[in-house]
Amino acid sequence: MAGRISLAHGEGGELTHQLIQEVFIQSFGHGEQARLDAAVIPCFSGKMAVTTDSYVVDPLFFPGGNIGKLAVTGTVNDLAVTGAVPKVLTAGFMIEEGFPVSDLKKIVKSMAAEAETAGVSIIAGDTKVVERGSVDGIFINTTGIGAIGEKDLNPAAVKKGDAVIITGTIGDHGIAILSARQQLGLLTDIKSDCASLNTLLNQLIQQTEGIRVMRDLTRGGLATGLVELCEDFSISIELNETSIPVHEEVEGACEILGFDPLYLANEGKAVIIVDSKEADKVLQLLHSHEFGKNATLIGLVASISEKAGKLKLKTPVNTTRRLTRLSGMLLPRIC
Amino acid sequence: MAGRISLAHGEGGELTHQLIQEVFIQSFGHGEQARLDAAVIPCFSGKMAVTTDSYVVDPLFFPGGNIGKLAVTGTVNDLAVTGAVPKVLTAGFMIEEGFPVSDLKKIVKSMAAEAETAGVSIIAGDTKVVERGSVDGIFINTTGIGAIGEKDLNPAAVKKGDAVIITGTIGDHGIAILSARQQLGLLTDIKSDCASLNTLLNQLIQQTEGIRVMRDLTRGGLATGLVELCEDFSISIELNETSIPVHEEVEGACEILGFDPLYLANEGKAVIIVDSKEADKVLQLLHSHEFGKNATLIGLVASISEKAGKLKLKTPVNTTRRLTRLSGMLLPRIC
Amino acid sequence: MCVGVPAKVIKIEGEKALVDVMGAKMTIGILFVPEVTLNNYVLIHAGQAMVIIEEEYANASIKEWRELLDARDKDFFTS
Amino acid sequence: MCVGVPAKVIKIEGEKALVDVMGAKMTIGILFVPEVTLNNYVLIHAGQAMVIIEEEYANASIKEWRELLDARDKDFFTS
Amino acid sequence: MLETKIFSHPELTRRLADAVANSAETFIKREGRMPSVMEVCGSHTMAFAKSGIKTRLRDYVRLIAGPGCPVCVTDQKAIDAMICLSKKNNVILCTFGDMMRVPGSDSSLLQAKTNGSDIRIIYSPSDSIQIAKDHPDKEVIFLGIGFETTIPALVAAVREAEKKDLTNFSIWMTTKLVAPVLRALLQSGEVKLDGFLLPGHVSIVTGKQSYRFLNDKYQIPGVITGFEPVQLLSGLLKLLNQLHEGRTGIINDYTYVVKEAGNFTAQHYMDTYLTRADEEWRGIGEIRGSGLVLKEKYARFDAKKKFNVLPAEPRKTKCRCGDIIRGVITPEECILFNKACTPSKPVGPCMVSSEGTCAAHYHFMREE
Amino acid sequence: MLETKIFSHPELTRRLADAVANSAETFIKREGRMPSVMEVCGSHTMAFAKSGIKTRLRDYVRLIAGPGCPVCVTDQKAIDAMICLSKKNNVILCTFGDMMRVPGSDSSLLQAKTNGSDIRIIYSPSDSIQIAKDHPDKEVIFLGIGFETTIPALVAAVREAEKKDLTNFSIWMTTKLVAPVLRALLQSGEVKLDGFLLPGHVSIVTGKQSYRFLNDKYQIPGVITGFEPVQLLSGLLKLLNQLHEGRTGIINDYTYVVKEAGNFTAQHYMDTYLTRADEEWRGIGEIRGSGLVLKEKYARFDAKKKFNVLPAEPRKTKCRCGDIIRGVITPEECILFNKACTPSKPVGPCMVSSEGTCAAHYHFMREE
Ligand code: SF4
Ligand code: SF4
Ligand SMILES: [Mg+2]
Ligand SMILES: [Mg+2]
Ligand SMILES: [Mg+2]
Ligand SMILES: [Mg+2]
Ligand SMILES: [Mg+2]
Ligand SMILES: [Mg+2]
Ligand SMILES: [Mg+2]
Ligand SMILES: [Mg+2]
Ligand SMILES: [Mg+2]
Ligand SMILES: [Mg+2]
Repeated sequence: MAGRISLAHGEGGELTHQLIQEVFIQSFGHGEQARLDAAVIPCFSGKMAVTTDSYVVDPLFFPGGNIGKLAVTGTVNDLAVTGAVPKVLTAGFMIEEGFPVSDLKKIVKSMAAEAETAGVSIIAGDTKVVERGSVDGIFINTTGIGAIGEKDLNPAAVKKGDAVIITGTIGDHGIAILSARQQLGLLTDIKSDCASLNTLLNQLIQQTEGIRVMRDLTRGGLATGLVELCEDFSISIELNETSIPVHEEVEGACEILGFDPLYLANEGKAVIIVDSKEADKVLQLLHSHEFGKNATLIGLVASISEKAGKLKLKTPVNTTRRLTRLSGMLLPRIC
Repeated sequence: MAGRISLAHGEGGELTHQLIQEVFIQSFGHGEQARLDAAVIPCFSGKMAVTTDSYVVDPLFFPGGNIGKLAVTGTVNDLAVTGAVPKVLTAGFMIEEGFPVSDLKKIVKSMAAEAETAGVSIIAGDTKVVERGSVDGIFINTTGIGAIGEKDLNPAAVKKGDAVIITGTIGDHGIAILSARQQLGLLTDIKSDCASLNTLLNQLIQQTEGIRVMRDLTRGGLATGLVELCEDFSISIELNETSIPVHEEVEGACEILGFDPLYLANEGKAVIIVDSKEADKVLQLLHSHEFGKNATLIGLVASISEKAGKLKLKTPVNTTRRLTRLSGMLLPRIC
Repeated sequence: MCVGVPAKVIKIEGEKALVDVMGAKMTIGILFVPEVTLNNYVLIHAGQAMVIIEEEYANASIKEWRELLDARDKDFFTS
Repeated sequence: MCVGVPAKVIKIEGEKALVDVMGAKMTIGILFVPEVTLNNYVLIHAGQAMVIIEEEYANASIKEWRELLDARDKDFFTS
Repeated sequence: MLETKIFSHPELTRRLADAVANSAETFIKREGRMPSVMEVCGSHTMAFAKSGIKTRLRDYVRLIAGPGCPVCVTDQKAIDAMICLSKKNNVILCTFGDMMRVPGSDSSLLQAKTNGSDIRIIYSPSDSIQIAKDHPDKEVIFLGIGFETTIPALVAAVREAEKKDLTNFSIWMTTKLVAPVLRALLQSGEVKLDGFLLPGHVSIVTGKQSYRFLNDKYQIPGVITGFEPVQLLSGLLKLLNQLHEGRTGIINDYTYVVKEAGNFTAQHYMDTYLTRADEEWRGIGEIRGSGLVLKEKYARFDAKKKFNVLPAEPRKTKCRCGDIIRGVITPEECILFNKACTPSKPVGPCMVSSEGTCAAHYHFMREE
Repeated sequence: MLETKIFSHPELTRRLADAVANSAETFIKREGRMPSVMEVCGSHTMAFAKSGIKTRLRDYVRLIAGPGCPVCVTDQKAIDAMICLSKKNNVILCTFGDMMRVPGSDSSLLQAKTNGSDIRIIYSPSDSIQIAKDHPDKEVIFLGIGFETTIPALVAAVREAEKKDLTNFSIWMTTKLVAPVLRALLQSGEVKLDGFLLPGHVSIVTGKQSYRFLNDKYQIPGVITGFEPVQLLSGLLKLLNQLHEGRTGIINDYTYVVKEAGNFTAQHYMDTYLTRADEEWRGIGEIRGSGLVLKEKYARFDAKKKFNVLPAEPRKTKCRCGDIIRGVITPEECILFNKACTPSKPVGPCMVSSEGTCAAHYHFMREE
């Protein structure tokens, strides 16, 4: 194969065929499915969960992962927090003319490896190649389908006093990306937390009672994720600022740049709302797993209301302040 | 809402929320589903078909449609030709900073309208906004899931003498896009054929017997689509050059630019391989439908083999020549 | 592309003309056919009209072939 | 950002230095603290070191607060 | 390692907050009103809000956000000028991230970027020098805002441009000085302030001596302090003690970085490159000698001289930030409050920053 | 409307093909071999293949693809030079689409574009004039290939650049002329050709008279014909008739566009702007006076003079296209065939075009 992706790879002809055969089918092993316009799989029973996300990260390769791994973990996690067992993924690639084939292969291999780790199959794909300058390197869309079993989440049962648990430190992905970008001059050893949480979360659902709802944290960080959750399910949450786990180096980076870790991106963390009686058991299960070893109880459900709920942060002086969504972009500040 | 999409619309914060609420949820009506990380729907019974495609068309608006309509029809058609009844779609938007909100609304409305026409629901979405220059306007990925019923296609039954039918004229989309691009100076009144064929094709499956396999034609045109089909199912097809329906104006444009209509893109055409005994009935059903009124018998299955099949074209002098995939890009030529 | 399909001149503006080929239109240069007039047919190559088709000759040729085709029984080019 | 977290100087090169804040590192300017030496702590603002922290004073302040915190029973600032 | 974590220790913070509340109660009993304290610095304002201390002391100390947020007090005209310049094809505009959403007369830099301007957010002014080197075919303009803390970093960038002989870098200076604005506030009429929390980082540059006039001329006490919760509260406590004791001196409670005479080197560089100028303050108006601009000698780096932009005078508004900052009125008394002036379309600096006094009132009003 | 559809009428085509086969059989019976006919023009080659006539007549007429595909005969050096120029940051290279995948010494324009060069595919050379106007800061270079059909369009572009006083447009002329290459082929030794199908569109420009030397000097007959199936077959039929009758004249079977003296206006413009030069032909070598380049007077539009590029001499190869074209050998007799030379890495022009004689043999070999 050529060293770089050319427009001819995207025109649906000979080179497209070759690219699909040599790069995608070889890694994803979906040759049988690729013969058809759509992959055909048996239906699950009960309910299914469906989610889609596009991945546009810069840089494409960063400590702890790359866009390909991210494209699997992100979508797997969206399924997992919905209570589903992720089953299949589709992958849509939008590639810039001139993109190195070796990079594409690395990315695709990471996807295949992460899919294997997460126990999902990539059953359908699509590749578009666009003119130089029409896309920045590569974008990937993944869409995931999962099966929801007998034992499901139960958002309706959420009640005052329920525990809010985070599966680990926040902001690692955001700072890893920022330092990898080498734009602001920041240097850290932080790795992106990018990971598929489905095994961990599916296990929680199976082995505990009283999990109300879960959410994976991505863009917008813990604060934005929880604000959405509060609004979506009309609950108010009070976080305890001092309990929120933040890696020291992430804290240092935030100090330098004027960022708030509450708004930094994560790619392998989820918040879990669970009956307070089960909180210890949930924490214990989390702690026994690599991706949950820093899990912490960070707050409580403060109230249930008819209207949109609010997110509040309890400060060290025992007052609360309201947290809102990230308003605008996360920018380095001087004041 | 602001007049243009800014980076802040893509950071997962307040403006993202607003954009999703005011543009997507309003058009797609999936507010209930959007509360969750993944949409949850009941499983179908039997088998399901899953397909994904990204849409990167330039220009975004063209005679006969726009990227939004295309993103629905393309994925719906991939499901339909697999014999599935398209049920749900996901939509992933990648938008360039500065993109006009009014254009986005137009595109999203077209998607919603076409989804309604095709009888599918858009149940999950995602929006990314990237720096100016990191994407050309807007890219859309759609992933579709369809249900395969009792009455299915039967590729295994394909046999020598089976009829090859095309649902209408070829190359309309390719020429419509090319003239809309206003780059080569070509002016035509050709409209893109972009259409959801699911109603038509599902009806064929229900009302006739002996449909072996179908394929929608997109990039690479009739030739590339049929070459793929021949290879995928180890059949050889002989097309009758003079039978292939081409709009006069498309032919004229090809003459001017040195294009071969066999390789021009289509977005609302499918080829159908059917038992020759049923060919007339299929044609009759097609002719009674708007999207099939120019349907034509264009060839026959010439042989079945173990190895990859070949596509051949019967010329007016009764010889045949082999057709291969589009090799490289479709370019205007001087010789 | 060296094709023989005639393009009909439907508009002339200075050294440019709009031509029609089976409904598809294109603006081309007419620098090399200064005597061209509306409704003339031209052959185009790389965006330039290269020649004005002599319609009598063309029609004569067309007629000849048409007749040959219609006279199915007659031997082909026995001469 | 006007924060008070000290940055430790771990490398000096001309008018630039590499500093460490809880493990995170950054190259900053030291134009305004020409007397800076390795292992000094500085406060940074907009990419420049603005001052070298006087460690005795800082430690004295830290010690004072630490003692106050540890002497839980004593009344706070009764003076 | 400097164990500075103690400065944000939760229990210590709580106990100190109690102590401040106690001390303020004594004041309230004595005076029949809460003590009014202005934190001059925008970062102090942010720290009070984020740490929860502001809420904790709500009924004990009236904390007034002063004019010390450089972003908030930047005149609309500067932003209008930047937007105008950024529309030129060959201009790359560099700015601190904070400035992106500050509204000018009818747009913001973020909107300009959305509409196609090449605007880059940098962390350090020196980053813009690198951008100028990387794009010799472009004019790189830096929007130079800031108080005395930031001004040296601007000078450092100009000096780099000078050393590298750059001809495509310039800076649009619109800097602000603390002493002149405090003087103007105090000068302009009845001030309802009992004391100042003075900006720790500005003081690093200017030194404790720069506040002498507060005591000498206006007999208002002040405490220079840092930004961590314990430091904020310690400063308040010391200020209240002064009030109790009737003293009006300037206390330096940030001794490990603030010296009597400040940072000589930084002052030297500022003197070398800059000269005093009258500056326009958003919502306050022009204050004589309240800013620093490039000396004539460095005109080649002065964007105002290099480019001809004359943004229209922004409409005169009825903004009363000046009065709010002096403690004379509350936001609700401004007729624009929550009408023409909201956080998404702020008129004065008190509404620009999310923690400005007007913005804080606005949010408080709609919450709980 | 001109009813030109008759020229591709299926039944007429079939019956004419039968007639040609019959006529050729007579030849075969008489001579004990198939008649060898060279279609000089690349478009004729394509038309024979696409229409199926080539296959239909496989056992009756040996059709040899001549050197008339301007893309195929373009020297590697021209492509190498273009790639080299296109790597410059300020260059936009314009080309006909056909040239994109033609390999130079080690790369193609498509690869150069993939690697970052700004290469635009245009339909008409005049399009590159518009690009030059739209990008005054860029150097727009047009890769000017072509035979007499295309050369006038190149001249038209230069004339436009002249009229618009463009200083950023130039053309890299590497044009080819039909008569000199035919002369060289015939001159170089034993030619195994019975006659020529002469290029209809070149003839529009040059006129029937330009082939007089075929008859006068080499006594080989030729027929000028068009590109539709009926025209191709009619041309063959008339050529065979000449062979039967032992005549060696040039027949104009495309009278409605080809005249005795060609297009005077086009010739005039070519004479004004261009002058004869020696040209290098891929796989054939240099042929004296076989191309046209810009006159010294128009040196400012001459990319070869404006830019200093000296691509290395491509390795001398053992390509035998010259012999293949003359009918002396078949592709299988070339030692590079299907070894160093394949369609994806062609050495000579006969392998570049998918319908070149070598490429056709290559594909035939692996099919059926
Ligand atoms: S409400 Fe607005 S206009 Fe009124 S004082 Fe505050 S900032 Fe100024
Ligand atoms: S096989 Fe290749 S090298 Fe040999 S004659 Fe043909 S084109 Fe030339
Ligand atoms: Mg398809
Ligand atoms: Mg999702
Ligand atoms: Mg997600
Ligand atoms: Mg696809
Ligand atoms: Mg890029
Ligand atoms: Mg999620
Ligand atoms: Mg598909
Ligand atoms: Mg498709
Ligand atoms: Mg998403
Ligand atoms: Mg663009």
